[in-house]
Amino acid sequence: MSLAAQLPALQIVVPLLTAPVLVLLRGANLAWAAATAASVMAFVIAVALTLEVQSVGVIVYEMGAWPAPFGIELRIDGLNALVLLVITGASALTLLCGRASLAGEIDPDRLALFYAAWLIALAGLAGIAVTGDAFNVFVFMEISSLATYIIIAAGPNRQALTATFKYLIMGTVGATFYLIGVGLVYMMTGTLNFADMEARIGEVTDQRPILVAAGFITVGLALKAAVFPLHVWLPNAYTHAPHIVTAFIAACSTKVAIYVLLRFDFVVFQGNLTGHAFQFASFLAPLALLGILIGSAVAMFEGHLKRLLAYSSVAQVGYILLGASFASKAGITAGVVHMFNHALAKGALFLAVAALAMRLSGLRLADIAGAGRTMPWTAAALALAGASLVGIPGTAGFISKWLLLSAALEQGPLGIVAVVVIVLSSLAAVIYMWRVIERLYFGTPAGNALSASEPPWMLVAGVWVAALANVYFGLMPGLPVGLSEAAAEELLRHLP
Amino acid sequence: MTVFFGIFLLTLLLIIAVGIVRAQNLFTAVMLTGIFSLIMAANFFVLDAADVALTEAAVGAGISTVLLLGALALTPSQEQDVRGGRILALFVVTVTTAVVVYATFEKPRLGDPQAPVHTHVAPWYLEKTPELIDIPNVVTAVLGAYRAYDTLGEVIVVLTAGIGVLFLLGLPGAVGRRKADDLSSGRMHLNHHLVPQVVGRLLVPFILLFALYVQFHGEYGPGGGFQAGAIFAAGLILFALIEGEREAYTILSPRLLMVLMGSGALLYGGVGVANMLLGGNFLEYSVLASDPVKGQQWGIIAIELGVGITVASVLLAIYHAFAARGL
Amino acid sequence: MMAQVLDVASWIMLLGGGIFVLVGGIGMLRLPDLYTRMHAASLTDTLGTLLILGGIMLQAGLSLASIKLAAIAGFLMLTGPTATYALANAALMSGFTPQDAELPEDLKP
Amino acid sequence: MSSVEAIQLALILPFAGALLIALTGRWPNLRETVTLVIAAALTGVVWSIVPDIMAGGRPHLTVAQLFGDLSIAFTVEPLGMLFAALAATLWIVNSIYSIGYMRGNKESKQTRFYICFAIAIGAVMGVAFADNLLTLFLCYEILTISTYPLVAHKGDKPTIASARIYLGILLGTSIGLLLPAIIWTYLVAGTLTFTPGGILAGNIAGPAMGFMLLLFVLGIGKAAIMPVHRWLPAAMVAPTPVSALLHAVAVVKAGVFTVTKVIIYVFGVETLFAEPAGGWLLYAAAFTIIAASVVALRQQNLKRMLAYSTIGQLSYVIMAAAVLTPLSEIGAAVHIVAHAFGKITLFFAAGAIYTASKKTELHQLRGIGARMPWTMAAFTIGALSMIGVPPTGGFVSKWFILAGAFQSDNYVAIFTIILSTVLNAAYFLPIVFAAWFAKETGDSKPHGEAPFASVLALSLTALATLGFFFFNQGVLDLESQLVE
Amino acid sequence: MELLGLFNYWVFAVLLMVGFYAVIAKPNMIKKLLGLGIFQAAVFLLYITMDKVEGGTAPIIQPGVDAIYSNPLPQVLILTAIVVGISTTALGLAVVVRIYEAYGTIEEDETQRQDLDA
Repeated sequence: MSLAAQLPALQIVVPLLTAPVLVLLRGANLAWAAATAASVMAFVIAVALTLEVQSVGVIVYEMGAWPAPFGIELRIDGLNALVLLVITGASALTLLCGRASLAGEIDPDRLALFYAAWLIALAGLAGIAVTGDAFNVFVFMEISSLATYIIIAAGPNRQALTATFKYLIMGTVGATFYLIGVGLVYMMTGTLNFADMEARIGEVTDQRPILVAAGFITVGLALKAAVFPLHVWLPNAYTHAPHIVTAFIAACSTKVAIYVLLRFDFVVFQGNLTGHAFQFASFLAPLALLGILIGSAVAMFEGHLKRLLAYSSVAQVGYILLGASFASKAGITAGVVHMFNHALAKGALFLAVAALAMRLSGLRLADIAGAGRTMPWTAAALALAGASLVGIPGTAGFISKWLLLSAALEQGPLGIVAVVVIVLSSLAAVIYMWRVIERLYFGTPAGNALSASEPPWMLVAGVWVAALANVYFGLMPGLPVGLSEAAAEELLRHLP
Repeated sequence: MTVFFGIFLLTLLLIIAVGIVRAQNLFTAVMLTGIFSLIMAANFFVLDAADVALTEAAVGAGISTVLLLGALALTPSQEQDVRGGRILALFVVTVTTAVVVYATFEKPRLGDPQAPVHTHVAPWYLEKTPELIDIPNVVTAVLGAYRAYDTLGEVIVVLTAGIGVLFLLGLPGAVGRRKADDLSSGRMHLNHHLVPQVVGRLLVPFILLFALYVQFHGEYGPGGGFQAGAIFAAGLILFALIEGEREAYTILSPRLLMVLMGSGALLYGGVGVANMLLGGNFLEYSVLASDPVKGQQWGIIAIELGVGITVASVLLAIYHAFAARGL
Repeated sequence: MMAQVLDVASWIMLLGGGIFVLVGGIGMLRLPDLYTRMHAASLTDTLGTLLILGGIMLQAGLSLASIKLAAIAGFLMLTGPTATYALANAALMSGFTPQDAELPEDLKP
Repeated sequence: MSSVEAIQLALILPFAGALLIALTGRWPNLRETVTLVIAAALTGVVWSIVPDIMAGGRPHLTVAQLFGDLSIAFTVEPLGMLFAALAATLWIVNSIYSIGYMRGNKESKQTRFYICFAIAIGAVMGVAFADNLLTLFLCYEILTISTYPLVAHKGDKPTIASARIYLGILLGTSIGLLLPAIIWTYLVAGTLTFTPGGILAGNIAGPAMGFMLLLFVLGIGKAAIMPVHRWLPAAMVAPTPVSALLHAVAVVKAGVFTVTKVIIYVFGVETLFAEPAGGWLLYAAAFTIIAASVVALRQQNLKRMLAYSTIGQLSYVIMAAAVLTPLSEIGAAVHIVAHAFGKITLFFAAGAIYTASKKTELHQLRGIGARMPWTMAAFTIGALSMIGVPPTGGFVSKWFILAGAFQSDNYVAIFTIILSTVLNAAYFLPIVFAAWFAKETGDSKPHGEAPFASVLALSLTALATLGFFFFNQGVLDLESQLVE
Repeated sequence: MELLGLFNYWVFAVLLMVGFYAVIAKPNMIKKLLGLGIFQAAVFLLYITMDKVEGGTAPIIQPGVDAIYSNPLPQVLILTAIVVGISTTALGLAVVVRIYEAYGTIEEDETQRQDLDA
C-alpha cells in the first residue's frame, strides 16, 4: 500500500506514538525537538490530505482493514480537512515559536512529560476530527480532554489547578452525556458508524429515544464547546493556562467540539427527525445570540488581557453556532469559515499575549501600557490580529463577518435580530480591542514596560506568521470558503 | 430467577449510591464506593458480561479504592456541610432524569432478542469470528481486532493519566526534584506488623501468577490486558504496602516504570506500524503471518501484552506518586 | 441415594452459612463497640462464607469449578483474619480503647 | 509611466513615506525633508493621471479578488481624480505649514505626527480611487484609525476623552450603519462596483430605498450631517495642522466625497430623482446648514466657530448632490475644492494667530490685523470665500449649486443657500471688521507674525482661493464628465 | 414482567440522578469525583443492559454448542469506558491533592473565596 493511502492513519499515529517516546526520552530540549517535529509532520500530512480531498473528494480509511460498520473507519471530507488544518497548524506554529515561553513557565524536569501530553492532546483532537465512528469520537475526546487538563494545569499560579478541576468535572460530564446519547442511538440502530446510523435511524419507528439522544449529545458537546450557559469553565482555563497552551487550545479545542456537534446534528439527525431544522434553530440560535451579547459585554469591562480575550472567545463561539443554527447553506458556510478565521485571529492574539507576558510583569491592561513603544513588533502584530477579530476589511475576520451577516439577512425576522446582535457585538469588539490597543500605544509605560525589549525572535516571527495569515486569508479566502461550502453541501444534503 | 436477583442487586446499588452521596466522612464514602463497584461487577456478571465484571471488580473495586485512599491520606477526610445551591441542582437533576425516563418507555425490553442491537452488527461478530480470527472469546476479538483502534486509544488514555499524575505530583527518582532514597521507609507501610506481612508475602506471588493467567488466557476466557494489568498492579501495590516504598523501588525502579509505561503503548502502536510496513492497513494483523488467521491471533496476543504492560506500570506509578507525596 | 445425601448436606451447609452471615450482620448492627462488631464481622467472612462455598462445592461435585472454589476458600482463610487483625491493630493505634477493659501496658497508645 | 502604475505608486508612496519618516525620525530636518519630498512626489504622480482622465480614460487596478464579486480594486474617475489631486496638493502646503507650527509650538512626538499624517494621506488616496464600496470602506476605516493619534496628539486626559468621541462616532456609525448598508446593497444588487447610473437602479425602490439612503448618509459619519456631527467640534482639541487636515484635506472631505459618490454611482442620480422616498436628504442637509450656521453664530472660540462653519459648508455639498441635477452635481464637486482652499486658509490663519499670540477666543482678536497683516488678509479672503463673495472660489461653487437648484425649481435649496449666506456673513464679517478697525484691548502683549513657513503656507492657500475664481475651467471640464 | 424489563433503565436513570446531584451540588472535590464515578457507572449499566439476550450466555464460543450469545460490542465499549473512568479519577485526584497543598482546602466554594480575596 502506498504511503499516500496511509496518510489518514499517519495523521493520528505520528503524534500518538511520538508521545510515549517522549516519556522514555529525558531532557527538555530533545523532547521539544521531537514534539515540534511530530507536529510539523502532522501539519504537512494535513495539508496533503486537504489537497487530496480537494482533488478526489471524500477519503475513507478502514482501520485494520475491517469494513465499517464492523470496524472503525476514518472519513475525511471538506469539513474535517479544514478542522485538521486548524488543529495541526496551531500546534506546529505554537510549538515552533513557544519554546522559550514554555521553558520560562514550567519546571524543566517535567517539560518532557508536558510535551508528551501536548502531543497526545494534538492526536486526540485530530482523532476526533478524522474518525467516522461515534464511539471512537468519545475515546479520542477523552484522550484530548485528559491531555488538555494536564497542559492547562501546568500554569504557573494556583488558580490553574482550580480552573483545571472545574474543566475536568464539566468536561467529563459533557463526555458522559455524549456517551449516553451514543448509547441510546446505538440501542435503537445497533450501529456506531455515522454513515450507517444515518441510514438506519430513518427506519426507527419510535423516535423518543432518538430525540433524547439528540438532546444529550447536543448538550454534552455544547459543554465541551463552551456554548453560552455552559461556558463557565472557559475563562479561567484560558486565563491561567501557560500562555502558549492558551494560544493552542483557544485556536482549536472548542472548534473540534463544534465540529462534532455539526456532524452529528446535521448528518445523523437532521434528515431523520421531523422538524429538526426548526428545533435546532429555535434551541441553539437564542443561546448563540445570548452568548454573543454577554461574552462581548463582559469582555468590554474586563481588565485582564487574557480574560478579556477568553470572553471574546465565548462570543465568537456564539457566532459559529449562530451561523449553523440558520441551517442554511450560507449560514453553515459562514459558521465554518468563522471557525477557521477565529482560530487564526485568536491564535495570533494569544501568541502575541505570550510574547508580551515574557517581558512584562503582568497582563492587566495597566501592565501592558506603553508596550507599543518598547515592543513595537509584538504590539503591531497584536493590533493586526485585533483588527481581524473586530472584522476590519482586508483581514480574515471580515470575511466571516460578511458571510455571517449576509446569511442572516436571508433569514427574515430571526435574521434581523441576528444582524442587530452581530452589529452590536462588533461595536463591542471595537471597544474592547481598542481599549487594549490604546493602552499599548498611548498609555504611559508603568512598571517594567519601560525597560521591556522584544521577546526571542522565534516567538516574534511566529506571532507575525499568525498575524499575516489573517491578512492573507482576508485577501485570498478561496481555500476556507471553498472547503466550507463543500462542508455545507455535505451537512445539508438531507434538507429538502 | 436471575431477573429478580438482578433487581435485588440493583436496589442494593441504589441504596449504596445514596449512602455515598450522603456520607459526611469521606473514608466511609470511599469504602462504600468499593462495595458499589463490587455489586456493580456482580450485576454485570448476571447480565452475561464476564469480562466487564472482571474489569469492574479489578479496576473499580480494587485500584480506584486504593487511589482514593491514597488521596484521602493527603487531604482532609471530613466533608463540610453544604450551603445553598441545592434547589437548582435538584431541579437540573430532576429534569435530566425525567428526560431519560421519558426515553425508556419506547426502548426495547431487557433481553429482547429482536432489539436492533442484537440484529444488526453483533451477529456478524459472533458468526465471523471463528473463521476470521478463530478464538473463543468474541469480546477479546472485538476488543483486540475489530475495534483495536479504540483499544489503542484506551491505552493512550491510561498512559495520559499516568503522565498527568506524574506531571502533577512528581515521582521520586524519575520526575521532580526528590530522589528515591530520601523516602524514609517509615509510616505508609506495615512491616512492623508481623501478621499482615507474613500473609501478604504469601499472597503476592499467587496474585502475580493469577495476573499472568488472566493476561494469556484472555483469548479463551474472560480476561485480557486490562484486567491482568490491574491485577498485576494490585499485587505489587500490596507488596509496596507491606514492605514499604523503598523495597518496592528496588524491584521496579520509578525510571523503569516510566520506560515500561511508554514501551507498552509503543509495543501496541508498533504492531500497527509493522502492519503498515508489511503493506497492510494500520492494525491489520493478517499480514503478520502467511496465514491471516494466525496473523490475527499473534497480533492480538502482542497488543494485549502491550496493554497489560502499560496498564500495570501506569497504575503502579500513580500509586507510587500518591504514596511518595505523603512521605 | 448418594446424590440425595450430598444434596441434603450441601443444602444444610448453604443454609447454615446463610444463617451465620445473617447473625453476623445483626451483630454488626447491635453490638456496642468497634471491637465486638469486628468480632461479628469476622464470623461472617470466615465461617459463613466457608459453609456457603462448601455447599456450592458439594453441588458442583468433583470438577474444575470446585477446585477454583477450594482455592477461593483457601484465600479467604488467609485474608479474612488478617484483615480483621489489621483493622483492630489500626483501631488500637489510633486510640480506640475497648469498652470496660484495661489495656495491657505494652499496647497503651 | 502608465496611469495604472501611477495608481500603484500613488497608493504606495505615502506608506513608504511613513516608513522613511519612522526611520529618519531621529533627525528632524531630514525627517521633514522626507515629508516634503514624498508629498511633492505624490502630487506629481497624481497630477500625471489627470490628462488620461480628461481624455475619458478610466485606469483600473485590482489588488485582490475575494469570493464572488468582492474585490479590493481601484479605478480613477473624475470625482476621485479631483479629490486625490486636491488632497495631494494640499498635503505639500500643509506640511510646510506644519513644520512652522510644530516647531513654533515645540510640540512633542512630532515623528508620530508626520507618520500618521502620511498614512492618513495614503488612506485618502485609497478612498479617492476606490473602485467599489468594499475598498472604499476599508480605506475609510484606515483613515479613521490613522487620524486618531493626530487628534489625541496632546495626550492629556481631556484630549483623550475628545479623541475617543471622535473615534467612537466615526467607527460606530461606519460599522453599525455603513457596513450593513453595504452588505444589503451587495445582496440586492449582487455587486459593489461603482457604475455610472447606479448599481441599485431597478433593484430597490420605495421606502426601502429611503431607508438605505438613511443608512448610508448617517453611516458615513465623516460627512458630519446632523445628528452625527458631534465628532467634529470634539476634534478641535487637535493641533491646528490636524484640524486643517480634518476639515480641508482629508476627513470631512472624504465623507462628503463618499456621499456624493454613493449618490452618483450607487443610487444613480436619475433613480434617486425619480424616488420620492429619497427626498428627505435634501431637507436634512438644509436643516444642517441652517442649524450649523446658527450654532456657529454663538461660538466664542475661533476654532469651534470654524468647526461649525465646516459642518454647514459640508452640507452644501450634500445638498447640492441631493438636488440631483447635472449642474448641482458639478457644483457639489466644485464646492469640495472651493471650500477646501477657503477653510484651510482660515485654519492656517487661526493656527498662525495661536502660534504668534496664543490667542484662541474671538474677542481677543480686536485690532490684531495691525500686528499680523498677512495672516489677517488671508483670513479675510478665506472668510469671503465661505460667504461666497466674488472674487473668491466660494462664489463659483455657490453659483453652480444655485443654478442647479433653479434647474429643478428647488426652492428649498435656493432659500437655504440665501439664508445661510446671510448667516455666514453675520458671523464672519464682525471678526474681520474687529480685526482691522477695532482698538486692541490693552492687556495683550506685543507680538508679530507667525513663523515664516506658516505665513508662506497660508498666503499660498489664500492666493489659491482667489485664483480658483478665475482659473476653474479645468475642474469644470473634469467634473462635467460626471453628468454626461 | 413487561415493566420489569425496563427496571434496569430506571435504575440507570436514578443512579444517573444521584451521581449528577453529587457532582453539581457538593462543594467537596473528592465528593464530586465520587459522584462522577457513580454517574459513569450508571452509563455502564445502560450499555451492559443492552447486551443481555433472553437465555444467552457470555459471548465465549464453545465449538459445537449452539448457544445464544449476548452481544459482545457493548461489553467492549464499556471495558474502554471503565478504563477511561479510572484514568479521569486518578488525574482528578492528583489535581485535588495539589489544590489542597496550594489552598489548604478541598471545598470548591472555599477556594473560590480565596481566589476572590487574592
